[in-house]
Amino acid sequence: MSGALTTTDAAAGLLAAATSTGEAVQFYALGAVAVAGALGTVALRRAVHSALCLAATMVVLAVFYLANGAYFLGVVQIVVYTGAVMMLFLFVLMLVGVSTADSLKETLKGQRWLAAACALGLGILLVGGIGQAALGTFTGMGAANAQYGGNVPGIAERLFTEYVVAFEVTGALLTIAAVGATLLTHRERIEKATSQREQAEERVRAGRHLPPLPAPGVYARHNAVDRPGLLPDGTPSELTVSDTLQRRGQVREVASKELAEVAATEKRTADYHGRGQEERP
Amino acid sequence: MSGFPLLTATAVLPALGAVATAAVPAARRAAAKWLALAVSLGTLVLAGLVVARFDPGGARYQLTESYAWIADFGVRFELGVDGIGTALIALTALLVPFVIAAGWHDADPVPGERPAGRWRPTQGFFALILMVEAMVVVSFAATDVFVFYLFFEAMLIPMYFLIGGFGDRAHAAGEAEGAKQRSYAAVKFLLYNLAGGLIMLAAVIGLYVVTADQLGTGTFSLQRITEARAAGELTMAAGTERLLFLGFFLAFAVKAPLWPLHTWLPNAMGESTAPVAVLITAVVDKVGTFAMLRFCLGLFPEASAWATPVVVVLALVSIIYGALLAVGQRDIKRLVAYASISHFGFIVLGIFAMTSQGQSGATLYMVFHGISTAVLMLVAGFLISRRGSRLIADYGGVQKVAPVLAGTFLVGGLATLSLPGLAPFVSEFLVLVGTFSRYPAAGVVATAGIVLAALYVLLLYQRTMTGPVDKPEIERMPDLRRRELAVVAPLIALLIALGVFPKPLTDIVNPAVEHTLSDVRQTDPQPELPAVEAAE
Amino acid sequence: MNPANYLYLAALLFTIGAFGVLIRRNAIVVFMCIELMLNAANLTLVAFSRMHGNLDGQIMAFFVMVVAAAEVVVGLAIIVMLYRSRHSASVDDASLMKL
Amino acid sequence: MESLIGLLVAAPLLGAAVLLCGGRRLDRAGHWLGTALAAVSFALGAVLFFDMLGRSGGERTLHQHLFSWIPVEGFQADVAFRLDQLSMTFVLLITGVGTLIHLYSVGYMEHDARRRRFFGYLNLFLAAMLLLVLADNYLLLYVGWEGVGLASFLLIGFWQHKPSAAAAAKKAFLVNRVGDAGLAIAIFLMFTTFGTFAFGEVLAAADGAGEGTLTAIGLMLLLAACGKSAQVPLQSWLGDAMEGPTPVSALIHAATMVTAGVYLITRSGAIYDAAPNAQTVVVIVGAVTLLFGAIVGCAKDDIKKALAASTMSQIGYMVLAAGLGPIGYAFAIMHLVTHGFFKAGLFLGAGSVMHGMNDEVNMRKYGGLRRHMPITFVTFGLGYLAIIGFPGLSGFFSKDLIIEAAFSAGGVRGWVLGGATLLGAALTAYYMTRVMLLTFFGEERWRHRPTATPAEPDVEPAAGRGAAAPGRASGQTAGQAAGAAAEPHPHESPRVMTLPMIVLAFGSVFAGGLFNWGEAFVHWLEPVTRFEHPHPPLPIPVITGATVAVMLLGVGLAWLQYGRRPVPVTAPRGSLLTRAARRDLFQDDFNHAAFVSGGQHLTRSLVYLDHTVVDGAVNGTAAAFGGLSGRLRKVQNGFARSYAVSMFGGAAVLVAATLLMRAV
Repeated sequence: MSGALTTTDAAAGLLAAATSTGEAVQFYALGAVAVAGALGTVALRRAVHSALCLAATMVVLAVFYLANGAYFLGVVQIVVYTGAVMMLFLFVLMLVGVSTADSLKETLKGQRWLAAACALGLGILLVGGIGQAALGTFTGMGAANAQYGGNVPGIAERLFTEYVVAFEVTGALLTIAAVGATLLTHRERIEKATSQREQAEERVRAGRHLPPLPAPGVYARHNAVDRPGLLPDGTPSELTVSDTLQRRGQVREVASKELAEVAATEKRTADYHGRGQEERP
Repeated sequence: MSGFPLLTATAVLPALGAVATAAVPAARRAAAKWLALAVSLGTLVLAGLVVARFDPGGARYQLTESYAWIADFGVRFELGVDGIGTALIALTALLVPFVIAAGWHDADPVPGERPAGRWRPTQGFFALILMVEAMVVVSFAATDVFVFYLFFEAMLIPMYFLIGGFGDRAHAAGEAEGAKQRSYAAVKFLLYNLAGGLIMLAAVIGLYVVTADQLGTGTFSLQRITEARAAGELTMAAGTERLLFLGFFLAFAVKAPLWPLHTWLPNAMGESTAPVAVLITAVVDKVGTFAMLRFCLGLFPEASAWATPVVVVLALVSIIYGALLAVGQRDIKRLVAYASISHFGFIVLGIFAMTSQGQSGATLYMVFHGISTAVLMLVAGFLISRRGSRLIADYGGVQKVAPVLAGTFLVGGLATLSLPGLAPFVSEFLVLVGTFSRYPAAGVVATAGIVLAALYVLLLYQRTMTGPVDKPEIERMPDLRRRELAVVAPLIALLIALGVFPKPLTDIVNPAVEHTLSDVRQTDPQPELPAVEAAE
Repeated sequence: MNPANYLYLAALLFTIGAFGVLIRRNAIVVFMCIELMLNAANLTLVAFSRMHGNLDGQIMAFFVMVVAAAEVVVGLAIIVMLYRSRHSASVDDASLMKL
Repeated sequence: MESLIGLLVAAPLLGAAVLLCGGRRLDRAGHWLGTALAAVSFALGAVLFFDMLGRSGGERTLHQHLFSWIPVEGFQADVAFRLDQLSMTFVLLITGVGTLIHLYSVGYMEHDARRRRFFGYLNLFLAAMLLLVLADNYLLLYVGWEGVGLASFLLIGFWQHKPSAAAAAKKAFLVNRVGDAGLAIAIFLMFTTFGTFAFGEVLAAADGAGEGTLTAIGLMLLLAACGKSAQVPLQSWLGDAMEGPTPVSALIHAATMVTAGVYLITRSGAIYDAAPNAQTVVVIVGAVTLLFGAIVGCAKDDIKKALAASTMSQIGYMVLAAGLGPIGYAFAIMHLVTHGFFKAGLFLGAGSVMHGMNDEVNMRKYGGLRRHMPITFVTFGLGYLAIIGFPGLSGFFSKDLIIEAAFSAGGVRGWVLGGATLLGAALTAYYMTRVMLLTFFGEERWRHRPTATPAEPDVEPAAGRGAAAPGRASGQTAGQAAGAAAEPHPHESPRVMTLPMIVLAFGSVFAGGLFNWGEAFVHWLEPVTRFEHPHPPLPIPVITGATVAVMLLGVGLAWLQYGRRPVPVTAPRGSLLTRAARRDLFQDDFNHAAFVSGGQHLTRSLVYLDHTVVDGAVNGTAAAFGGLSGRLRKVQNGFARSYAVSMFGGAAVLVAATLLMRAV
């Protein structure tokens, strides 16, 4: 059991130490994906899409962590980031409204070019810097992980001895952040919730739509909530369609030929009953 | 010489007084006034002690004090006075009580005015005046360049508020316009002097650097530097010295003010109340000329010699230009301001003539011009407060309704045109003789200035005081009140006394001037017939 | 394989993230870009820790993650409030930094 | 004895201080106090005079060193007095005539509300004038010099509510200031040359200095003299100075102050003797002014202006004489003294006439006054005879001597100068006779002719006097107004006014003869101003004869013109010369064109320049900075993202910097 564990660790250590061609292949393949994800995050119009692209990048990074022998981090990356954080993002997106897609048209004059210039400059500088830097080859995590028998125990040992203060502080930080977030987003209800009776009385006092609102889809081929009912003179009434649909702009238009049919039918019934034009208003 | 820090006390007393005055509750306005007056009189007593303690035959700098301050930069709080400093401290302490007494009602809230409006905090007015006095005293006494610079600049703050905050009650161009003009004048004053001061700051730092790499430890001590220069330990490259000199000189030329850096003075003096105007021209500006004498010449003798021709020309331009513009003014206060510019030209001329007569004359000139301008400006202020207008054209025939006012005004004017028997004549004559003996041409040109002086003074007197009384406001004009007479009379008495017997002052000043001349390694030109000197 | 490659990748991601921060107006997307930058930093940390063969790098990365989580929580809360108050999540709407 | 010298000056100074600062409570007795103090200093002067007579020629000079005034390195200015024969002469003249005129003023200014101040100014003048003549060095002399200028300013402008008076006072002071500048420069030159400006040292060392320097000094002193003594080209102020009360004209602008220039030149004789060129200029100035004044005097209808012109011309005589060197100094001073007597007398007479004529000054409105004011007539007449040089009277001796000296200047110069002086004598006789005839003889032109104002009833004298009083009290030349309304009623002036006139008349009759008694005056002055006997190319009697002849000629001409035929009340247009003379030979027009208008333009343009260029540069800089910052401000658009860009760029720059640091 424990032996197995050690062997796997040893193997992992070896893997981490050696830079095999396999890893190279993996790096280039996934690296491309990561970059694509990043670009997508920046470029896509809808926030949801950006979020998904980001998630993809993060997963790739998690794989890279694993490949670099940071098993704990790799897992945490997936659980915390792609799990918790991204979900949080999406949740907020829901709150704010998924449909809102901000146009990528730049409003600030020259902002985009300046940004591009800065980014390009920085990138070149960083790359140049890395190129200059005298980097050795990988030492490998083998020894470090093996020291306390594994990556997780190693990190735990460090975390609870050397970095314990920092650890506690970050813990406090997280707590405070949670409290702060709740405080910020919490809205105090000032007035007491109105009961159904009060609402009814309110409606009466207001004096509009005492009866329930009219149903949609009257005179329609098929009953549908997104089709407005028609008033006697054939004009569609927005009262009949639910508010939400109207907001979303998903109300279906009543075609004019149908209106014409309605008019024709009325005319026919009028003629049949022999009521003359003069009685028609 | 006892260990009592007399100079510090002379500076600290008004400073404390200022704080106390400012602390007086708003309702007790009168108390604040009396307190300020008492403090200024106390300062006058201390200044009198300084004069009494000062021994003309003694060391160059006396009553010296030195406290460690910013050790890292070799800054020590060093005070000490030579004859020139003593004279000017005396002048300052002398004038401030009169300024306060003259401005007794200048900062009262206007009766008809809504309290929310432009209310003039009386306490602040007098506190600021005392603050200015304290700073001026320190700058006259500082023998450490850094300390001097600090107070030279700090002076601007209270002055800014005095100019911008308290103007004439009735402004020719209406209340709002008046406020605008005032703030313009105040800002102009501040920026002008600040610009000069910053240039000087650069020079001060440069001086520190020079001393640092030549004497090992950098110092700002005037004595130390002059001694080092005399001993040859400290030698500056000509270029460096000239740059530093210019840095100092510009600041002082702005403050003095020397043509063409003068345009802030007419605005400042025109817009501020008469007592503040006196404070500006009679006290604060003197720091500039004083500093030329003490710092420019003391620290940079070669550069001073190098710059002399240009400075002399500028001074001459100031004299003639100021006088001509004074002739052309329509506004009483601005006229006095331009007259002062002309007089500052005389002072600078005397300083840079590099003769003992010239420099003694210049020093006396600083003192006497202070007093004479005070008389003229304060009386003009009383006149303006009566009529509510600064325009000369609005007056005429005042002499008939207010003879005493007219008389004092005339005396002030005669002092301004340096009539013999009044103090300014002594100084002006000394300056002219000193200049003439080295630069005859300059002397002649400057002498033309005295004719112009007569012109603008007499024109002013003729237009305001003489002629028929054809304006109702003037028919109703009251003569000088007791307080006003009490302000002017002592000053006039002083003018006459010093004009007849200036010896006490010259005795104090002469040795200091000799020291300065030896600093710049100059000797008086000898007369053509030294035989007569011998025979004398 | 050369460890520099990881660093190059990280630099690239970081730059892209920064660019995004600058050009996107939607506060949430801006946040995502910031996360991207943090991740790029983390990648370097991990790569370095492997290069030097000790765990400190990973621990740093760990802390970064924790702090990032906290920051996201607070940040998103702020965004929500912002949205409530002005019905938009655009950073340009909050142009009150001008006198 | 020395100590008395200081008191001589102190007495009137005290008077001035008391009267000017004393306030209203002194109004009642103030004028008597002033007169008394003037008398005191005259008494002191007399005491010193007799004391001086008591001593022999050698040690007659007294010195009093009071205190060291301006002690500065290599510069000694002391308050020290020097009383020698020259200053003694002046002291007696000043205090004597001064006292008389104080007395006169008591009557003349009786109705003036500000009489106390008037006497204060008069005392101030006496003090300054005494300081001037008693000073032991040029600087102290300068003090007195400007002091009298101030007093003159105050007294000319005494009736300040008259714009003309105020303007005249200003003009006088300014023109004098020009002269003062000359004196100042002369003092500077002395200081640079001799290292001192005490009379003793300077005059002793004078011949040692270079002639160029001395010429410069001499010319500068002459400039000063011209200013103070109203000599060409600085003569223009004297005529206007007649705006002052008549006693002032008599004391300051006839007898004493205006002669200070002569004193200065005589005092500095040693310098001029060593600088012949300067002397030549002095002589020329004297001659020109002599004729200038005389010509102007011939045309003036204003009695005071006519007398002023005559003063100018007489001082021209003195300056000319002083310019002749040792042969002339003594005569110059002598003429100065006699002129002091008769011209003061004439002015007082004129004042008395105006007093009786409602302050009318136009001689064409006088006439036949000899019956109405006999004393004035007699005293005035004696002064008149003296000034025209009627044989036996003061003017005769002094003027005749100057003419002789002028002739003996030698060569062509002598003939020219002699001719000029003779011509001057003739003109003097002419215009003075004219004044005399117009004022005291002929028909009474001041009576309203029936044609002018028909059937106007006579008002009795009392009313006339009453009418006259306020006119003078308020000081306006009520002549025209009152003359048109109520006909003047000439009357003799009160005793207090006539007494001084009588005394002065005695002076103008006998002084000359007395002085000339065995050349007493010349010998008296000789120790101070050396003396050489003039040697005219013609025998003395011939010159004297010529003088008398031209005098009679002038008188005759004047009589032909004004004595025989009636004088029109309104002046005829007259010849070109007459009109020019009425305009003072265009002196004011010249000054205005040359200095005033140009100066005004200069100042105006300078004011504009100062505002636009000098101040404009300042405000321009301020505006430039304002605009620049306004542009920079746009960068701060408030959008978080643009701030972020700048931060990001900054980060990039930092990275670049670090890399560069590592590179180098």
